[in-house]
Parts: sequence; C-alpha cells; structure tokens
Amino acid sequence: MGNVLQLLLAGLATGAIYALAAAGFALLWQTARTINFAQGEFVMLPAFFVLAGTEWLGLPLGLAILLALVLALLVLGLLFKRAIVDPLLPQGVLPVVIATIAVGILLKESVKEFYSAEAQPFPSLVAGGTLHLAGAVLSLQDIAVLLVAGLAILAMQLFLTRTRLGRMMQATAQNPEVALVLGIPTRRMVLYTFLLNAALVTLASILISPVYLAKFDNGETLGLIAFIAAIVGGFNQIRGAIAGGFLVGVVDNFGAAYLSSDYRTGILLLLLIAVILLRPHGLWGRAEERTV
Amino acid sequence: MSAGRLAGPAIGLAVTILLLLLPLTLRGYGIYLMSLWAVLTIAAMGLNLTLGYAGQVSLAQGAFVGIGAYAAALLTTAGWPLALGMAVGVGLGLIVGWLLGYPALRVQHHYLAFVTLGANTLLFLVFRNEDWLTGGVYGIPGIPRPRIFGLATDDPLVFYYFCLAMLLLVTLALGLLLRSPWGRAFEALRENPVRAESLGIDTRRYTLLAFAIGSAVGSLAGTVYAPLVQYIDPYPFALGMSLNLLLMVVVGGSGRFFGPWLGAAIAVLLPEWLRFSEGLYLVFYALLVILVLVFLPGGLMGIAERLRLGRRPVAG
Amino acid sequence: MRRRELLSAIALLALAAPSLQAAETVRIADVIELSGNGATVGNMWKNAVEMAVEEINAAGGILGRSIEITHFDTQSNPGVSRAAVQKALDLDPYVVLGPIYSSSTKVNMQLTRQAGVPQIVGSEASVITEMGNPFIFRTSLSQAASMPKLANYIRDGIGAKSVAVLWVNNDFGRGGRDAFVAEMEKRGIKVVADISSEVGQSDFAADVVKIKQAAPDAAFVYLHEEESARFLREARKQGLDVPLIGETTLLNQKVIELAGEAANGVRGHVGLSADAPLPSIAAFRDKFVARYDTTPDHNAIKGYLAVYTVKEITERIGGFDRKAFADALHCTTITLEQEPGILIETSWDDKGDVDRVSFLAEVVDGKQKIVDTLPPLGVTCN
Amino acid sequence: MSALFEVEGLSRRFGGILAVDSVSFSLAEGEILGIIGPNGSGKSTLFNCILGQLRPTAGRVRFAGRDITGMRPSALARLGIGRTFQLLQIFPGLEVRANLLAAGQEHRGSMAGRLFGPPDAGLAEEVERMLAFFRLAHLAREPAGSLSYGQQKLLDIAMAFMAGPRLVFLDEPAGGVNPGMLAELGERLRLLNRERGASFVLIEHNIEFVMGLCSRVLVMAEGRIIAEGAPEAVRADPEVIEAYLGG
Repeated sequence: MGNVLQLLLAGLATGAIYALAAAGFALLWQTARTINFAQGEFVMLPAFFVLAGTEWLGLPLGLAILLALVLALLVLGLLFKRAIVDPLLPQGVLPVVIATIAVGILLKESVKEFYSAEAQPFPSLVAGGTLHLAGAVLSLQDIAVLLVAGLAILAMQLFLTRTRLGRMMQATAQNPEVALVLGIPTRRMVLYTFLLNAALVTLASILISPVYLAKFDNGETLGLIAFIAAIVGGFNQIRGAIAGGFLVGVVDNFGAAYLSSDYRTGILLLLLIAVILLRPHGLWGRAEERTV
Repeated sequence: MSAGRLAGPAIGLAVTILLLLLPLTLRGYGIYLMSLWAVLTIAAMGLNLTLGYAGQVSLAQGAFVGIGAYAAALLTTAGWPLALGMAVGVGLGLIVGWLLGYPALRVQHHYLAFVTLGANTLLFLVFRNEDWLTGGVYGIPGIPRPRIFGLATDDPLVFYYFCLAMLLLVTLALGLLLRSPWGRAFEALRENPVRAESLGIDTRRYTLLAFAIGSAVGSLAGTVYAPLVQYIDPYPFALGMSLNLLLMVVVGGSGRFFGPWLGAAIAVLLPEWLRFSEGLYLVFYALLVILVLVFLPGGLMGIAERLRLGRRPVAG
Repeated sequence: MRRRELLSAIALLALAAPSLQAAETVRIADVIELSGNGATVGNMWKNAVEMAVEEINAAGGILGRSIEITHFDTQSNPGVSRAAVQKALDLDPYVVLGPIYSSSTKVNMQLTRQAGVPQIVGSEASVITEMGNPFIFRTSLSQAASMPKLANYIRDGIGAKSVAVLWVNNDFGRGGRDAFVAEMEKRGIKVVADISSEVGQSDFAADVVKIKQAAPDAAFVYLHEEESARFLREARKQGLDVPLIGETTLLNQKVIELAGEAANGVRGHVGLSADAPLPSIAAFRDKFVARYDTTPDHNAIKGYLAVYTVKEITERIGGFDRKAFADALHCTTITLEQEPGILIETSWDDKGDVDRVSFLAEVVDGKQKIVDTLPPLGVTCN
Repeated sequence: MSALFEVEGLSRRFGGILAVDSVSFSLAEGEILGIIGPNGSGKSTLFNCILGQLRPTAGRVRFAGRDITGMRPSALARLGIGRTFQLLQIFPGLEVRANLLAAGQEHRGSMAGRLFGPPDAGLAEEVERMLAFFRLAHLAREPAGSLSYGQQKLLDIAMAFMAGPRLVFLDEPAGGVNPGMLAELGERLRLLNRERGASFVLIEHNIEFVMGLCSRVLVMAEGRIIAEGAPEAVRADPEVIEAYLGG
C-alpha cells in the first residue's frame, strides 16, 4: 500500500512537470499551429540560463532566475516565433516540425559546447527534508513541485478563462478568422502564446532541475514524454494536455514497477499509438471535425 | 536552352566519373566515408519516396535500416549468403513498412510524425531487449563481407564499388518507379490527396505502398550497412538516425530526385569540413538546416534548379 | 578543402610511410569520446594523454623521438568511432589509444587488428579481450576481473545472502550485470531483484520501490554518473536502508558532487581512483588539478598510464616495431620503479587484460575514502 | 427509361442539426441537372454524402442500377463518376500534362501494369485531345500552379473528364470565373454533354449559368428540396423566391 502510494505520488510530482511542458505544447498548437519538437530542449535550457547567471555573472539565485525568465521570453518566445515559426508556418505544419527538430539539436549542442557536457547540480529553492504519509515519503521538493506547478496551472486556467486578455487568446486559438473580425489583435495574441510557453518551460526547468540535475541532453526524454502526455490527454485542449501529463507520470512509474522495466518507454509509446489510432483527439480532448 | 538541356547529363557524367575515380586516390578513411555516403543515400532516397514524393512523414526510417542490418547480420553470420539477407531484409521492410502505413490512413502530418517516432523507439527496444534474436546490447560482431560473383569484397575499395553499385541500382529502380504511373500517383497523393481520391487514385493503397517501398529501400540500405561496419548493435538505429535521414532529405531537397545524394553528402562531409570547430559542427549543421528551410524551401537541389533556368522540376 | 587536406595527407604519407623508422617523431593516434554522451569521460582521458605526452616530450621523447599525438572524436558513436579509427590508421600510427566506450571498441578493434597496430583502450566490457585479438590491451580491470573482487566483498564484507541489482540497459550496464550475476551464483547469493533502467532516466521512484519490495541484504547499483546520482537521491528520499554497493562509477567524485549528501554511506570496489592511497597517484592528481583546474577521475588515470605504457614497452623492445610491441605487452608487468608514469604497478596477461591492486572504498562526508586495498588476482600466462 | 442515378431519402445529421433532410431525386442518362439554393441549404453536404466524403446518416444512392452508398471516392471514380470541387483542386506542383495523366491512369489496366507498363499509361492521345479541347496544349509542360485562375479552372474540369465518366458532379464550376471565360466554360460543358454523352449534376450560385445549361433544376433550402422542374418554372416559383429573399 505504501509502495503504491509512493509510486502514485512520485508519478504525480514528475507528471506535474510533464503537464507544464505539455500545456505549453498544446497552447502553441492551438494558437499558432506550431508543433514544437524542441519542447524538451526548451525545458532544459532555462536551467542553464540560471546557472550562467549564478556561475558566470555571480548573481544571487533570485536574480539569476529572473534573468533566465527574461532570456527565455526573448529566445524561446520572441526569437523562436520570429525567426523560425513566422517564416515557415505559411509552408505548412511539416516544415515547422522539421525546423524545431533542428532547433532542438541546436539548443542541446550549444549548451554542451558553451556550458558543459556534464550534468550540473542545480540549486533548490526549497529546504531538504521529507514528509511521511501513510507509508510513502515525499520530499519537500516534491511537494513544492506539485504545489507550484498546480498553482501555475490553476493561474493559467484562470487567466485564460477569466481575464479579457486570456479570453482573447482563447478566441484566437479557437477561430482566428472570427477573432480578427471581432477586433482581437490576433497577431499579438499569438505572440503572447509563445511568451506564455516560454514562461511555462522556464518554470518547469527551475522545478525539475534540482531533482533531476541540469544536463544538455535532458530534453530528449523529457520532450518525448511531454509529447506523449499532450497527445494522450488531448492537445487541442489545455486541460487535456495537463491531465495527460499527470497520467503519463503515473503510468510510467507503475509500468516500470509492475509491468516491465526493459520496455518502460515502450509502455508509454504503446499508449500513445493506441490513443492516436483510437481517439486521435486524446482522452480528454475535444473532437476536431476533420475538414475535407 | 540547349546548353541547359545538356547540363543535366554533363553533371551526371562528371559525378559518375568522380564517384568511380575519386576513391582510387583515397585511403581507408576516405573510402569508408564514401561507402557510408552511398549507404545513407540509399536510405535517404527511400525516405524521399515516402516523404518527398508521397508526402507521408516518417520518423522511423532509421529503424528500417536496422531491420535490414539485423536481417543481413543474422543470416550472413549463420553462413547464408548476403543475397538472402537482402531478400529477407527487404521483405521484412516491406511488411513492417506496410503496417506502419496504416496509422497514416487515420492521421496525418504531425500525428503521423509522432506515431512513426513511437514506432522507431519501439523497434529499437525490440532490437535491444530481444537478445535471444538480436544479441541485445552486445550486438552482432564479425559480419562477413559478401562475395559477389565469386569476388571477395574484403578490400575496402572493392566493397565501396559494391556500395556504389547498389546505390546506382536503387537510383535506377526508383527513377523508373517514379516515372511510372505509381510515381505520379504518389505525387498526386502529396499534392492533393482529396483530389487524387476523387480521380480514382486509391489513396489508401498508395499510402501503404509509399510506406512499404520507402521503408524497404531503407532496409536494403541496412543490409549493405551491416557488412560495411561488420558489427552492429541497436544504438545506431535509435531515433537519431531517423532524424538525420529526415534532415538529409530536407537539406538536399525533399521531393527532388537527387536531393538525398546531396543531403547525405553534406551530412557525411560536414563534420570533416568543420573539423576546426570540433564539437560545434552539429550546431552549424542545425543552423544550416534552419537556414535551408527558411530560405530554400526546395533544399539545395532547389538552387541547382533555379540556376539551370529553363529546366523543369524533376517530376514524373 | 577536404580534398586538399586528403591530398596533402596522402603526399605526406607517401613520403613518410616507407621510412617510418627514420622520422624524428613517433605518431600516436588517440581515438576518443570528445563529443556526445561520453564527452565527459573522453575529455578526462584526452587531457591526461596530452599531459603525459608533453611530459615525455619535454624529457626527450621515446628513444629520442618526440610523440606526435592526434586526437580523433568518436562522437560517442560506434559507427563514427569506426570511421575515426580508419582515419587514424590512414596516418599510419605506431599505436592507437582509446576509445573508452566498449560499444565503440567492439566496432573498431577489428580495424587495428587488420592493420597490425596495437590499440590500448579504456573499455571494460569483458568481451573485448575474449576474441583472441593480439593487438588489444586494456588500461583498467575488465568487468570480469572486477566483479569477483566485488562479489567477495559482498559475501565477506557485507555478509549478504541476497542482493538486488540495478543496471543501466546498455552494453556497459548489461555486461556488468551479467558478470555480477554469474559471480553471485558462484557464491550462492540469491539475486532477488534484477532491475534494468534507461540511459538518461530521471525518475527512479519505481526502481527504489522495487528494491524495497525485494528487501535484499544489499543492492548493487551499476549506472552511469548522473543516473547514479539521481538514484541515490531517490533512495535517500524514500529512506532505502539497504547497503548500496557500487563498482567504481557509483563512488566517483562526480557522482558524489551531484548526489550531495545522499552519496554518503555508499560502499564498493574501485578499480582505479584518484583518491587511491598511493603517493604516485596523489602527485598525478595534484599535477592534473594544477593544469586543468578540475579533479581527475579514473579515466584520466587510464589515459595517462596508457601513454607511459607505450613509452616503457617501446624502450624495452628498443625500437618502433608494432608486432614486437604487442608481443612485449603480453604477460608482462610494469612496476613503478621501472616507469613512475605507470602510477600503479600493472600487469597484462596473454589476452591483454590488466591485473593490479584495487580498492574497497566508502563515501564518507562527501569524500571517497579507501578502506582496504585488494591484492591482484594473479596473471595467468601459459 | 430507368434512371442512371438515384438518391433516395438521403439524410445527414451533424450533432443536433439535420444538414440534409431525406433528399430524393434521380437523373436520366445525358441529363444536366442543376441544384441551387441559398448558402447553408445543404448542397455541399449532399454532394459530400453522395461522393463518399461523408457517410450519410440515412438513405441510399444508386448508380447504373448499383447501390453505391458509402463507397469511397476512388471506387466511385473508377465506376465512372467524376467530380470537381467548390474550390480549385488540382496538383499545383505537377505539370499540366501530369495532372491529366494522373486523372486518367487509374481507370484501366492493373496495378502491375501501372508499375511496369508505359509511363503515360497509354493515355498520350487522350491527354492531347483534352489539352486541345480545353485549349491548354501550349501549357502542357508548365507546372499547373503557374497557370492563371481561369486556366486552372479549365484544367480542373478537364481532369474530371479524363477518364470519360458517365456522370460528373460539378461544385460551383462558375465560381470565380470571369464572364468571358464563363461563356467558354458553358460551351465546353455543353459539348462534353453532347459529344460524350456525359451527364452532369451541378451546384451553382450563378443562376444565369444554371438556367442556360441545365434541363432541370432542384432548389434546396434548409436541407430539403423545395422545388423541382424546368428552369423557367422554378424561377417563377414563389417558394423559391421566398427561400432566397427570406434566407
């Protein structure tokens, strides 16, 4: 029982990170028809912005995180949109997919060359320590990850549904033509989406790196699992993608513990393929009427 | 105009002579690189059929190279001739490729990219975990080089000519295929699947065929790769090779017949050209891919076409 | 550009090849992981090789000839490593050093064998020296040599009757796991949990739970550096109270740095260690730190002693004959008195396997502490 | 004379909305039938249900005595049912000639024949005829995407006729075509009808075009057929005027 709870809680804590990455992934798809194959590297990078801030510039952690956020907004938000997506999207979805594959390589290799090929310890914002709960153990870091990620997801949902700006972004995502007719500055809304994604990956990066260390190739696994999460949950619906993140985190842990550790990744991939074939809009997604 | 018309054959002749004679001036490493280029070009031409001509994205081509490589390695180390390994490898490639096509009937574009990506990783896991068959992480050592009409190909130069001959055969076969109505149906599928279907083109069947044939060509490349490196394990056939093959096709020019020749050449030679940059060559490569995508949607072969004004696109 | 390079290389070789003996330098090729996942270990090796070469050249070279070292990057990729060895052989080197990754060595060792060039590698997979290749030599104990020592420790030192084994599912991890399990069976120790994990895996919660459920007397953890650190943190978090046993990597300084406090209490066997209680190693460590501003690991020691092995054996045979070199490096021992650069007395058997003392260590207060020195297994030579 | 083509009680529901509400009509060999109606009256949905793009919720479709309900578009095409789309649908990256070859190649011979047979699938002459008929011969080697809109429209229609269909569905053939070209287009269609005996069903907004071409007209509104008859009679029908003005 304690073990089951342990796996569940650990799965949820990791799943929270997947959820953040998957939500950003879904946002980009909804609003800008952008499939970001570099989303994993996007999560990897901000941790190195922080490390560059503390190690190279000698900044205190808080300031370094702020710097990382600003850099992420500029590079992973603005620059990514202007230099990659804007010129390529008119050619279709596929060129963007291929370009983001290249972006992923670029980010990964750049970090390796210009920072380090080695895994880096990353400062935690939370004190060490653990909490025992019915035979399971949670570290304060886990609790912080769950709390912060949960709050961020909640805040994002409130922002998207309750504020004027958020609703304008939603409208743009759902039907850009109509949004334009309604006088919504859709181009700016699309830009905001990219910025929001950059903020989400920065948050994910800062939450995950103290636990799993910062390393240039962390994005490979993380990106793959975030895609699976988004698609399994339903990536035309942000709520679906978030639920998918938690689900995938939990399934991964239970699968590894009770099914097969050899085929650990395979279990998730089978889930992915089954969902795509049987329920392409995802478990919690909205069915998109396929236009012929 | 007449000069433009002669340019194609003239370039072809020059490239052929270069490919035949250049290795004579090279030592082991240069010959190995050219052999590797020939093998990767075959694999990329297969992907170019699926992606460039039929418009179906596949991120699993590397796994198909693996299927061919394992078929060849297992059979030749058990004493069977490579020809059998090739037949089995290509046959397996056709079957698994056909199966991989089924998801493409339901989902397109990015979804298809994910499904095929998942398939690649699953196949990799099978290569790695089913060690009773594949030798698992230990791989298969001592893969012999074939004898062609009684001639041993142990010498790197002789084996290079074998690789080149395979490449030319594949190029010829694909050229004929793409000129045939099948090729035209593939292109119609890429250009406008709904219209193609309304004109009687069975898009389901052609989609499956595009996957099966493109994948089988990838497997054929694998059957040459195994005796080239003489040792295989699962790692070369993970997602990385699929992504690299995809980038080769795109850089060379997706849907351009000779695009993979150029794309593979750049992928193989770029680390050499950028030797001064040490590890940075991948950064440059990624930048090159992005620049090509943004500024040259037709890939590098697209420039060649633009330069030869008056010539038509290489279409069926 | 490439063609010009090749042509000039060919011209150079055409001149140089027939009269290798007459040249003033001796060419050594270093084929090593400079990029890719193995960049960390590869650069340790490369830096130490550079250091050794400079020292030897400054002291007059080998038999009066200075070493000309060329590094080739395997990109941690077996296919590329084969190309890199091919490229290295085009330079007609006297000896090839590296690589470290066993998967790469297995692919490229065939080439040096065909060319008749001795290859001194940093790989530890058992299979490398089991193919009857007369030109392959190790710099460290193979998995087959380390595991018996570790197994004895688990039986005698820990007193375990049952163990769990957690390994990384690649040729390194699988090779170690297979050798380990065989040794356990020989000693009648039960393997109660046999858990594979992925390269780059971040979440080890399930793995720790599985070990807990199996309730073994000890757990043997055979992962790469980052994964080791992530596992140790998760184990500490879940309060896993089983002795955690490692082989070299788990007690590595990098793991300790990454895992922090969670590494304390880890025990195990260490083949080579920069913390070994030997003055020669301590001196090497200081030199390395002074030069590169980073602590050397066992891979640095391997690279360093590989170069000094070339020097010592060449001086023994009195010339630059590759075949004689390979013969002389079989069934031999290099002592510290003969060549201080060997750092630690090392013997090679008839297959190219290494034998030497090794250590039992424990992580105490964030430092690897050597608690015992184990004698060599004893070289078998017919 | 038995009908060439029959639709019987065809319905299609989207969620709560009945987009096509038990529509029935038939068509004789050689007939040109026009379907008109205001936007959103269900014309396109009707076409899509007939032509295999959408599965009808209820109803039957028969062609030459055979039940073709729910058959895939390519199968319908091979039976001799061609179509064009509301928006231009060609293969822009292929040459004009290749567009026509692709349009005709699947209608005869076997898959093996298409792989090992001649590259032009024995359609060279037919392609020349079509190019001449639609006055596109001088553009045969141009990429179809580089043609003017009117030329592309002609190509689009030429493709639908490549295989000599018995029945062709035209979805707004006059849409976006300039008046000069329009007369030409009508002329070509009439000729195809007369010389090849092809029957047509066309959806069209351009009432003049429909009246000039069709022998019979159906009027749809809110998913149902509200009027049917000769063009003049329909034009005078008060219910039709109401549907257009009131819609």
